[in-house]
Amino acid sequence: MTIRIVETVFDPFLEIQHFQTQLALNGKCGATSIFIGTMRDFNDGDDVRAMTLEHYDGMTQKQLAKIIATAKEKWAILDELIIHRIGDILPNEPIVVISVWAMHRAEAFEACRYIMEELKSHAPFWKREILTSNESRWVLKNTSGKN
Amino acid sequence: MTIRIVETVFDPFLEIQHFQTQLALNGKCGATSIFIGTMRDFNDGDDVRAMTLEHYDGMTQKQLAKIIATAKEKWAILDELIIHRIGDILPNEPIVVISVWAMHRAEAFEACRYIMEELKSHAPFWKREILTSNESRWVLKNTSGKN
Amino acid sequence: MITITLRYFASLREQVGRSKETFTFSHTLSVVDVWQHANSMPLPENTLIAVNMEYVDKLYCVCDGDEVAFFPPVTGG
Amino acid sequence: MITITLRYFASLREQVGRSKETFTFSHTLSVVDVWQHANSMPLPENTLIAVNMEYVDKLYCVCDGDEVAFFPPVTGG
Repeated sequence: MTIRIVETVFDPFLEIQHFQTQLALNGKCGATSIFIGTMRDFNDGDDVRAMTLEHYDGMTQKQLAKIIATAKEKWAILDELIIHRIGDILPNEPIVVISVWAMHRAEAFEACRYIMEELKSHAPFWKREILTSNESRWVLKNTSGKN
Repeated sequence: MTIRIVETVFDPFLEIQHFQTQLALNGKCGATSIFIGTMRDFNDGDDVRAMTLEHYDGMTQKQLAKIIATAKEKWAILDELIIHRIGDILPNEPIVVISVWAMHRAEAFEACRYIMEELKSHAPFWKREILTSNESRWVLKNTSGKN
Repeated sequence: MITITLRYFASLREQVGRSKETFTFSHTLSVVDVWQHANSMPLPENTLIAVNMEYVDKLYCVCDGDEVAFFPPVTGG
Repeated sequence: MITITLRYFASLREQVGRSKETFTFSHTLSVVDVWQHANSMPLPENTLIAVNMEYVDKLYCVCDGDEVAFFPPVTGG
């Protein structure tokens, strides 16, 4: 399990690839499920120019570790990586990456989605958007992950 | 939409990264869901040394395009990539990659999983395993993707 | 006269000992009838059938020029 | 005597105009009572509360040395 909170732009593919080379999966991993959340240039009908992400350092890491521990109780998964940006973010930049390695696909898919939904509802991050009008505002709540 | 059937080992992360740079997502994509299926070195209680993947060239591409078209009817997704190996494969090598780009996470997660399950049940691929005992056998059926 | 191409894949290809063949019939017939004309062994129960690369059921009737494929359950991904 | 640290985040930090402060009380009290002692505005209804970085409900009683945090709904990911 690895949790990283980063302040600068990162390449999700290089990060996952690098993490994976350090795993001793040795033929045991049949399924990897990855989610990448990226900053959009619109929200709630307005054009967004940039975003600042605040977090509660310490509690973030504690809550994410707890979410992964619960996922490991629910599903047979081999390893997990979470990377989350904080600070100033521009459209198209990755905000969050979750990657779950498992023997079988159902476990990988379900654990990855579970971790993402729990992160959205429990990890202490807050987004402040800067609109193209230069007005800035706090995002009031996350949208539901259900269809 | 891109569907590729490849005969040699590939790097899933470089492939997705390369495909993504060609997409004109321009701030519209908030969510990417990726699945990577990797060859394991065991199956049905036996140690597996290698695998050969046969397919029905032409029907494979037709069925995968149909699966993606159905996914696009069901969910608002922006773009899709499927890469599938054929030929001789060794443990730890990727067999399949599915990547779905969407505005929102529910659509990305659900479409990616749907495409994977439909591929498993409808795309005409067949695996022949070579055990460490050098005995070889056809895989009789895919395991369920439900938990 | 209708002429069709038959194809066999994976374990079924090995069982019938052929991968591709052409048949000519004087009248249209269902894909299960096609199998019976082409093979002495009965059609294995879990066999999947495609005509022109689309799945069909075994009572589907072939037309001139069709490619009819028989194969075991798929195991990709 | 119990001494606790209060922390505020995001929009709530801006509303109260402070990010961190220390309070000393003569007896234990609930986190909602802590809020009322520290702030003239009522506790906003959707506020989340954590003690020592774990979520608690508003009737949770603080102990000496606790870090009590108040913040709006989270919006990460």
